[in-house]
Amino acid sequence: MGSLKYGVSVYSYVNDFGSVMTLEDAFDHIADTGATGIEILGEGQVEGYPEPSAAWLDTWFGLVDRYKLEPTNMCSWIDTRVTLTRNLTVEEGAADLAQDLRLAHRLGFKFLRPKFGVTSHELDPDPQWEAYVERNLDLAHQLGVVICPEIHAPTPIKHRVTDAYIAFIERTGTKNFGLMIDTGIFQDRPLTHWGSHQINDEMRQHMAFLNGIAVPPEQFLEIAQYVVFIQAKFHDIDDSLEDLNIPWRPVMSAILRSGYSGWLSSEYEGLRSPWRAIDQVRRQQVLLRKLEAEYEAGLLA
Amino acid sequence: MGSLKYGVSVYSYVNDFGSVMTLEDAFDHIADTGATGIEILGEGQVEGYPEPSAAWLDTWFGLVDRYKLEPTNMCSWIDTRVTLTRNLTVEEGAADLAQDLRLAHRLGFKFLRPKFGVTSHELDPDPQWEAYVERNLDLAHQLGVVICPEIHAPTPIKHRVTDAYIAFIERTGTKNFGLMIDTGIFQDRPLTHWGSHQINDEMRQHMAFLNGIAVPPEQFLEIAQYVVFIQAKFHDIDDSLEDLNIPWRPVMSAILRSGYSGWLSSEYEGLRSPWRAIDQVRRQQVLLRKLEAEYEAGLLA
Amino acid sequence: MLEHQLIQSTGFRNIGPVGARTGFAVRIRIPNYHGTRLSQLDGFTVTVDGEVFPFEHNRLGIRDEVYTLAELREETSARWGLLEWGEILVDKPGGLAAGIHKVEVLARIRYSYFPPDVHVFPMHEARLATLCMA
Amino acid sequence: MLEHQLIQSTGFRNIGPVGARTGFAVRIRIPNYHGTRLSQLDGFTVTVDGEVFPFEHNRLGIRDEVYTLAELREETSARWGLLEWGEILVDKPGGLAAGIHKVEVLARIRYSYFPPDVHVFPMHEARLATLCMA
Ligand SMILES: [Mn+2]
Ligand SMILES: [Mn+2]
Repeated sequence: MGSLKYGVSVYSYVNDFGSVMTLEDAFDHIADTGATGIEILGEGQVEGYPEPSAAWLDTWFGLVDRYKLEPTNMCSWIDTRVTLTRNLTVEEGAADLAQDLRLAHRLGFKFLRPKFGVTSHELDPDPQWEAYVERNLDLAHQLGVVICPEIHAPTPIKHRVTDAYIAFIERTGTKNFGLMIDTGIFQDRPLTHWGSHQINDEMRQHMAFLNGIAVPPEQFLEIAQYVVFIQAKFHDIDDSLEDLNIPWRPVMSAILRSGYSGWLSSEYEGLRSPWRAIDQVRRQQVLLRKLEAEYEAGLLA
Repeated sequence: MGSLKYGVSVYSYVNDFGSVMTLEDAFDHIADTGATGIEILGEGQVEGYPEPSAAWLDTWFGLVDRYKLEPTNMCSWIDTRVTLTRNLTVEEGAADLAQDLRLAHRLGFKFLRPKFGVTSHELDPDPQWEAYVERNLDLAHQLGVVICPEIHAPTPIKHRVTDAYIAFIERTGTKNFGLMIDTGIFQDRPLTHWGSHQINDEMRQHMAFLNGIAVPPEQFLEIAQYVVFIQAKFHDIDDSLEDLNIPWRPVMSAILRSGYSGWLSSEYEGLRSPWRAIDQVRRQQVLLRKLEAEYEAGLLA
Repeated sequence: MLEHQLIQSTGFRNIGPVGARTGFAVRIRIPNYHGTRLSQLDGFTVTVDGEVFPFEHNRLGIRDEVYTLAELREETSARWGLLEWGEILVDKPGGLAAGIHKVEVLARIRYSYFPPDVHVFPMHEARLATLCMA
Repeated sequence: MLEHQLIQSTGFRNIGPVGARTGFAVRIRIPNYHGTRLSQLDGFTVTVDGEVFPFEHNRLGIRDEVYTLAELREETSARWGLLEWGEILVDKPGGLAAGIHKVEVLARIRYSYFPPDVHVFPMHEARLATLCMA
């Protein structure tokens, strides 16, 4: 049943990872939610990144096999401002992206999300992003990996950043570059916590996006054809299974009506108290599947 | 400097052990306190107890070597009421004790604390204890291990239980049986927590010992010649390095005046909130060493 | 690694085939501070959203073995190690609905070094836990 | 496994020979949610009981290497993995007294995906920590 595929990002467990949880535990927690996909941070879950040992690779494939989880997306970063005095050259940035593409492929991932450096308070990516990606389109094609930058709050859907990525897709006609949507853009009620800290008024003033940028979920339909991956960002699902920040009914409705049939990868980013993420991810998996079932039963407009 | 040897029991970290801490982590935490001895629960820290694998044994000896910690005491239990319908026979109890002696010796421990079943609300040990031990005195001698039952609240020093153990030592003349003192007997102020729970009035009524049985520290001098090991039980050391339950100044004074020169093994048994024990043990190690230094400087009467 | 608390988040699940569930499982860490001979465990009462499933009928799964209460009581060789989880297996035709449930476990441990008349020590914990797949 | 918090209990220690301590070390987990190229770290200010030890003078020990701030800023190959601890090495002749101290760390991390003028992100944590051996 259902056209969506459910996964979980190990980022959901950050802070817990390495303190109360091993990589194997993360696989166990994810598989037990009923999810079938695992997303990771490359420089994070991969010990010895960017060149894991043969022993670590054995462990990885053993876990993938044992827990029957499909590698979905690997997150990476391009450290544009590599030192205080100089930026990466195009060649260096393209080489770092190539390295991550190869690692992602080697581990079985089909998607790679690079995070580019930015040049402004509106988070315009360094213009070199286009050269980094273009030089790697053939490699990505050979490896069967789709590069997908993330549309992440405070950047909304209707914005020159998104437009530029779409223009690139249209211009190159590539199938190896697409949009990743982080559902935090739909957040329409304020967060109460950021990491392990309660948010105070001063933080809200400086980081207005903590209150939510409330992109209308219907706008997803306008860009759905370019979307290759969804990170189901969330922060707090209460004891009645109500999400306190993300309006999942209209969001899921829009996603399902668009015909999107890729991954929905749980990405918990709420209060970082130990072990909290484990159950929060379980709650979200139940909530999202319930809404998909309602949609299929014609109960979700 | 100093005549005492400082160790830490891994029991201090129970609840954390296996949830936020591996065996190697426990070695690391203990070694970093400056302690030179490690105490364990046999059926607890020994994976595959009572017959650990060769791989586990390699791990154990590797850790002992790497962290330069000397195995001190291993705790064990004799499950007297082995099923609901029958008790262990003398032969079975003696065999279990022999098994633990051999395991303790194999891992390098010099002391074994068996916990016997009891027959009364005054915690009289099952009379079979004497036969269990007597049948194992030769083995203990061969292995170089001292069997030491624990004098633990609510049993005080002046009590028939202690007297019976001393009578056994006198009768047999053995050097392989002695007393372990748990410093919880000196507790003179009430506990506030038991495990992860705040203590309420009902608990205090049923378990009066939670308020402390306040054995006078001077009594230690009367039995010191029979004492082979001390578990430095404690529950809460505050931010000013004051123990809220155990009167360490007179306790350390008595221990030092007695000429006792064996192990003082930290045994934290306070609030079981994650990671709390790590720093509490550090505090106790500082506190006890400070008092020993004061004693040597003639500042502790 | 196990969660600090007795009742684990992961492993709370229905058992039996989808569409014909026979019951559910609750994963727990050992309700003791040391490893334990199985005969020292005297069963586990489970309560879900107020519905009581008495210890006499529940089974314990540990490693690859499942024990009824009668089997547990007589199992003097096999042990539950401190680093291992076990699961309480509870019969309930149809299983539980997906979602958040209030789950309580009362574990009955026997300590020979407690006075005989109080040697079955009840350890109780409660939490909200989420069952993912109906 | 590391402690959940930034500043670890274990590893807070004096350095140099007993009786002639040269300073102290504070063990921390990586002040980031992912592994990090060392050049993205711009030093660590440490405060102990109110005494400030500015980031310009402190070193970072990671695995078997020690980096000054200048070295850290130019180290574009070596990385700090998410599961590894590092230690901030602070000069203080005589070291610290044994006992409980208020320890604060302000870690300066650079994120290329933050706007350039605010791309050094200060991460601050404070705790009481116990130094065991004078
Ligand atoms: Mn995201
Ligand atoms: Mn004790």
